[in-house]
Amino acid sequence: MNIAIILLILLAGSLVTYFSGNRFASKVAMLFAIAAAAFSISLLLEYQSTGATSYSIEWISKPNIAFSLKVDGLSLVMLLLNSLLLPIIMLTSISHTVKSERILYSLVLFMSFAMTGVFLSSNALVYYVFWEMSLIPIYFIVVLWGNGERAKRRRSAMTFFIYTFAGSLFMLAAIIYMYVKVGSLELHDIYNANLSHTEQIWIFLAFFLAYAIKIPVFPFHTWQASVYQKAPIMGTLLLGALMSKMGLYSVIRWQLPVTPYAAHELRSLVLILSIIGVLYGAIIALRQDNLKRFFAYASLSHVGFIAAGVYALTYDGLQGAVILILAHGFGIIGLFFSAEVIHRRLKTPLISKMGGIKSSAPKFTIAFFFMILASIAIPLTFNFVGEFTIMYGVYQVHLGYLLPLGASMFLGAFFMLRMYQYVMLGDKINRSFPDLTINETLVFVLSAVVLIFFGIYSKPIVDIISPSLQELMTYINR
Amino acid sequence: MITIIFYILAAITLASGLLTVLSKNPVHSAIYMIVCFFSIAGHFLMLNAQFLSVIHIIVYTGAIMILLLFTLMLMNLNEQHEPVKKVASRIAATVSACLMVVLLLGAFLKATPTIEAYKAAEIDFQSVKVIGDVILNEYLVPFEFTSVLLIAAMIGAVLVSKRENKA
Amino acid sequence: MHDILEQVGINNYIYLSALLFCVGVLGMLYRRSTIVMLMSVELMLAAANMLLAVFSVYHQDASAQVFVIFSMAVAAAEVAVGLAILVAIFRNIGSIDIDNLKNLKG
Amino acid sequence: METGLILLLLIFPLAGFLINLFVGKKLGKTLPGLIATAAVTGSFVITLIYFIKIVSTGQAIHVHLFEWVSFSDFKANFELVLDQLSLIWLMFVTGIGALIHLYSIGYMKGDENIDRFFSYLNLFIFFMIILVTANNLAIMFIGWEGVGLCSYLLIGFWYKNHKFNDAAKKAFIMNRIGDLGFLTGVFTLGYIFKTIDFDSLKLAVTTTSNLEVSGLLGLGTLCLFIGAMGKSAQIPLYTWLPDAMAGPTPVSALIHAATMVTAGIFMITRLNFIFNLTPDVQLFIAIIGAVTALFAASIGIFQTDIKKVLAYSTVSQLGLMFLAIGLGAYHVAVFHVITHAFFKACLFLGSGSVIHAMGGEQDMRKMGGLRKVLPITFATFFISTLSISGIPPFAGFFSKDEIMVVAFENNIGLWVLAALASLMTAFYMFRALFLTFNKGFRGTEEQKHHLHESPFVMTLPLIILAVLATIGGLISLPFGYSWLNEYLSPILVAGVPAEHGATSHQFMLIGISVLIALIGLAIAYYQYIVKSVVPEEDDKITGFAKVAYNKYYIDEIYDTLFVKPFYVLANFFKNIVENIMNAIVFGFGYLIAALSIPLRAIQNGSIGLYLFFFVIGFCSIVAYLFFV
Repeated sequence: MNIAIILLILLAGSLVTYFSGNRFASKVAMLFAIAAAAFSISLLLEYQSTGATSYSIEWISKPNIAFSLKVDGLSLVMLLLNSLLLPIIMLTSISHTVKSERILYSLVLFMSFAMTGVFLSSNALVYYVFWEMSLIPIYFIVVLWGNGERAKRRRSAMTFFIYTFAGSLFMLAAIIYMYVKVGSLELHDIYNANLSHTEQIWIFLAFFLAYAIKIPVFPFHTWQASVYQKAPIMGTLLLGALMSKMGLYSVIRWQLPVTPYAAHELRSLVLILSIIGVLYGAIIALRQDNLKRFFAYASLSHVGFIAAGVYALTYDGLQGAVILILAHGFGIIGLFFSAEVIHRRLKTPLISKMGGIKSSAPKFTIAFFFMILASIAIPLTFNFVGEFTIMYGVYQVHLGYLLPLGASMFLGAFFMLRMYQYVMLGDKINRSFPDLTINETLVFVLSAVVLIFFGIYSKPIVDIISPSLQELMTYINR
Repeated sequence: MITIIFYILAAITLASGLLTVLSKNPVHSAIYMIVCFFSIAGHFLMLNAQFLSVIHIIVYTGAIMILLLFTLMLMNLNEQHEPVKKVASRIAATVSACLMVVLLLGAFLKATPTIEAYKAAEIDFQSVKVIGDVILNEYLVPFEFTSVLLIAAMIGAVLVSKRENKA
Repeated sequence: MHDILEQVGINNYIYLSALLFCVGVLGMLYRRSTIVMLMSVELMLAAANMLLAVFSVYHQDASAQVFVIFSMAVAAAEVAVGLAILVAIFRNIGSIDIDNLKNLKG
Repeated sequence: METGLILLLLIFPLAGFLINLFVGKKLGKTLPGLIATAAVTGSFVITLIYFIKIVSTGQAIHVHLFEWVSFSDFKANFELVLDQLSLIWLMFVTGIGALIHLYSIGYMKGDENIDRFFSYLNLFIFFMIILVTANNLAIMFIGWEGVGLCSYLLIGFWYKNHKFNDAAKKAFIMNRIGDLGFLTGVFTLGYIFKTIDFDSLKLAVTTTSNLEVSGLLGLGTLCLFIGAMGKSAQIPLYTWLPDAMAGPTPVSALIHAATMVTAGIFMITRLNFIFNLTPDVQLFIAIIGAVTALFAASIGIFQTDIKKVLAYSTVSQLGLMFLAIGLGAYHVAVFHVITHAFFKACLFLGSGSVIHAMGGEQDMRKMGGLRKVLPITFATFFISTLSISGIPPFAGFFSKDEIMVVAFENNIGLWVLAALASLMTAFYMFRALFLTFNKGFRGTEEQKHHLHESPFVMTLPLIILAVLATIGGLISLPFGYSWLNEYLSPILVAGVPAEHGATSHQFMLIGISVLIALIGLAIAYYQYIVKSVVPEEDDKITGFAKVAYNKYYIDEIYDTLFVKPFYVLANFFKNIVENIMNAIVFGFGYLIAALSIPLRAIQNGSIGLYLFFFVIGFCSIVAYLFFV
């Protein structure tokens, strides 16, 4: 089965939604999203029977660039995350009409198309093209449908765009250098290219800059909070759940195996940066009054945790990181959507104006509390399996790294429960807080089911990703 | 003997060139310009390119200089001495001109091209008949296009300098 | 007369035309009135034509001379249009002094 | 059939939790309580079946469900084991759990979200069962954090009052600090022995014996003990337990007296073969235990809230248990855990029925003379006080005496601390008894006529527990007739020291401990019955009493040392670091803008200048081409 079909589905979906009227836009988009999800599941079944498949056609002849895609365990899991999250993301605002919906949904589908491209491509330039393409729709989504005052929204969207774009220029330079040196941009050629130590260091740093901005890792995170806060719910979910994962996936796929020596050499620096990010996100969240901004910093802390797992360069670190990528993808949907639910009812994003929601909305309380538990990694949730494995991976590096990382366990509990107390508990507020509608409950139920099922029985996921992770580890440790 | 004539003629050309450039009054510079063009025509003559020298005199001194003088008179610029540029820019101008001279000559000397012997062609290649033949055979298309160019220039000149008759 | 190149040698011609060209350049930078600048452009063109003619003699080939003729045509057209523009400028601004034609600012 | 029944053990409380959580509201007021109690009694019956089977066959049962988490070095399978240790724990967890469920049907009758209360209680029992029956450290960690979560939910049950929410949050965070220690310990063991299953750990311990291991092993056991400290409220991480009294009393009885706090002791007893390898960590545990016992007892003396007194007494008794464990006497600690579960649960439930009768009043200064009005509560409270103070023939005497003997034989200093602690225990327990039940009623008139004996559903558990508190001592009599010791021997690798005959100093020790208990009783009797002293109001307490009453200001110290810096840091990050970062990023933008101004000046429109640049440009190109 040809892998490129999923790209076609999403692209076609984006175009069709653009031309379908505003009334049907969300329905058509949802249809295409479900089609994409179905196709990716069929890819999963095929993967289980035949193993990694690839697809490649000639694209540009002069610098011989082939439009080549590859589905192995790692990219399949990321593809599944992307295509399974898309319907849920759409479900969050399907009942909530906005102006010129058809453009919004077509942009969302286009973004998903670009991200699927990133996850599947196994040629550096194709990968880079999709990487840049994904920036465009999110900019427009934030600027046109964001909340908050127009000028500020445009400013933060512009900062985000230029910041990310500047970062990825360094990556382009590295890719071009590699093309010059290796002669081809295919994934396996780059893996086997024996670059000298200094080259590896420079390429590692170039890639690191691009991915550190995208993930984001500590010093490069300033754009994140304001863009997450100002984006519409679908924009925030696309950014938080999927786009940061693009950065993390790329580190595993493109950065570590290509420059193993540099990875080992700079491991302590990069690990320290991600751990600072974890603690920084957790601590600064204590003082945030805007709920979405609060969850943005919480997400910064979790993503830093994943980055620490990846940069620990141990098999457990990698496996834990991939598991936590999936878990965080589903978990962060719940958190941001809860902020959206509260915003829709109380019309205020500020925590100081909330309180006592528990007594008037029991169903929402259960859902929201479960999402908080998932985000602070209570056992029997998928996040715990990820964090547990990552902590063991980081422990193998050095105990000194584990303690600050572990501190995020109780720091996370601290700021999350403190927020839960101010938002939900306390005596009854005067404003009415109607409980969840069917669509909203469906979003929570879907992500909760995934988080619990894989939290208890995570073996199927591990079986899919372990062969490709073993192979990557052979490259990383060569 | 020929070289002496050449040097005199060259000196005249350069002197008149310099004078056109340096003289205060535009009319004076125009006249020196005419002298300079005559000397260049002289050079052509020495090179036995009679047709060229005649054309040169007709086109340059005949047409262009007259047009220049006519415009000068039209804008009666002759009497007032034009203001002189600031000293700094004048110095800069001379310095850069000299720099260019040095560079061009240096480049030529450094390049040291190999100059083979002159082969004397049997027929007189410069005669009017031969040039006429070459123009109308090989270069017929560019020849026609120059006519188009001239027409366009004429129309352009007329249009640009026409006084808009404001209502 | 064809042996003139043997006696005078092509180098001198090249030096001469280079010098003449630089005099033209000097004129362009030195003078303030636009007409004189036009004249120095003519000077530069003439220098180039001369060198062309010298080389055509050097190669005993008439096509260079044809080229000189064409360049003369172009020079004529150029002066005509240049002067027309100058006249128009003079009528609007009152002076054709290069230093106060500054309205095309960056 | 085997796995089915054991699975049922787990499924009962889980089913109770799910039913009450989702369908609870529609089941009315009493049905949730009944479902929950039935679920826990069901588990108790299954435990009873297996307990009888294991007592006869002595054969542990393993149940493998599926593979949960896999690492490169080892795998953590979802496996349960029912051996002597886990069954004895299950017995009193489910047993006392069932009694407390029955009790809370009466106690929580008026509450509107009673269904949520019972769902959380069942969830707690579910996680406790997982913790106790886990076959490897990862599954134990599920139960470990699960019970922490349920204690958060139950402490913050009355969520409308922010003080209770803060107490719940504090308990959860402190537990998680301990859990971080526990996790590091698990990783260290996994890293050294490449396995975290208990039986393969026991095997691995005997095989690997190089020196390097012991250095790391010491760290591992220390971290595990930190985990136990967090969970069983020892010195540095104990401040959450007194605040946890904000939860309803059955919660305090179940979680903060009988089951959860004993998890630390269970874990260390389960890993006794590892802790024996690190004697210095064991000594550390003993010291921490003894110091906590004394420290908590000294605070308990001055408390006026009846539940706070019991909370500090729990911390103190736990300290004694850790003292026993630190000295290697695991079987003594387990015995004290069992007896403590009985009388402490009875005390808490007794105080619960007093509070229930007094309409929510917890301050002992407002009580008094309840003996006649609440006869059953008084009787059971009195028996349990006797038992905890160590008056023979009650259960407390036997278990505490064993600890004293072990302490005396191993470390005199610690024995002195333990003796002092038990003296204080006797004093403050009788103080609480006399202040609440004797002398005249000091409460308001309205409370006076509202006083009534608790309904049968509340007094039945009290009676059962009081009976257990009296006969509890039989399971491990001194001088060699201890059924418990040889029951636990297959678990303890060091085996139980053969009970030698009645040595001289043992009699002397028994005498001393009884004497201590009587002295405590006498002082309390003299103070509160003869002189009928009533502790002053909060503002008039002075001197050492004030310091002790305010818990030596430990909470305030913790607050300023640990909590405030995070807020200060958060402000620092938010205002300064964020702005600096933004300044840097936007700085680039302004830099480029600033750079462009001089460049703009060049294009000032003077054609002369352009020509000049033109010539310069031409010259430089020629120069470059020909001369470079």
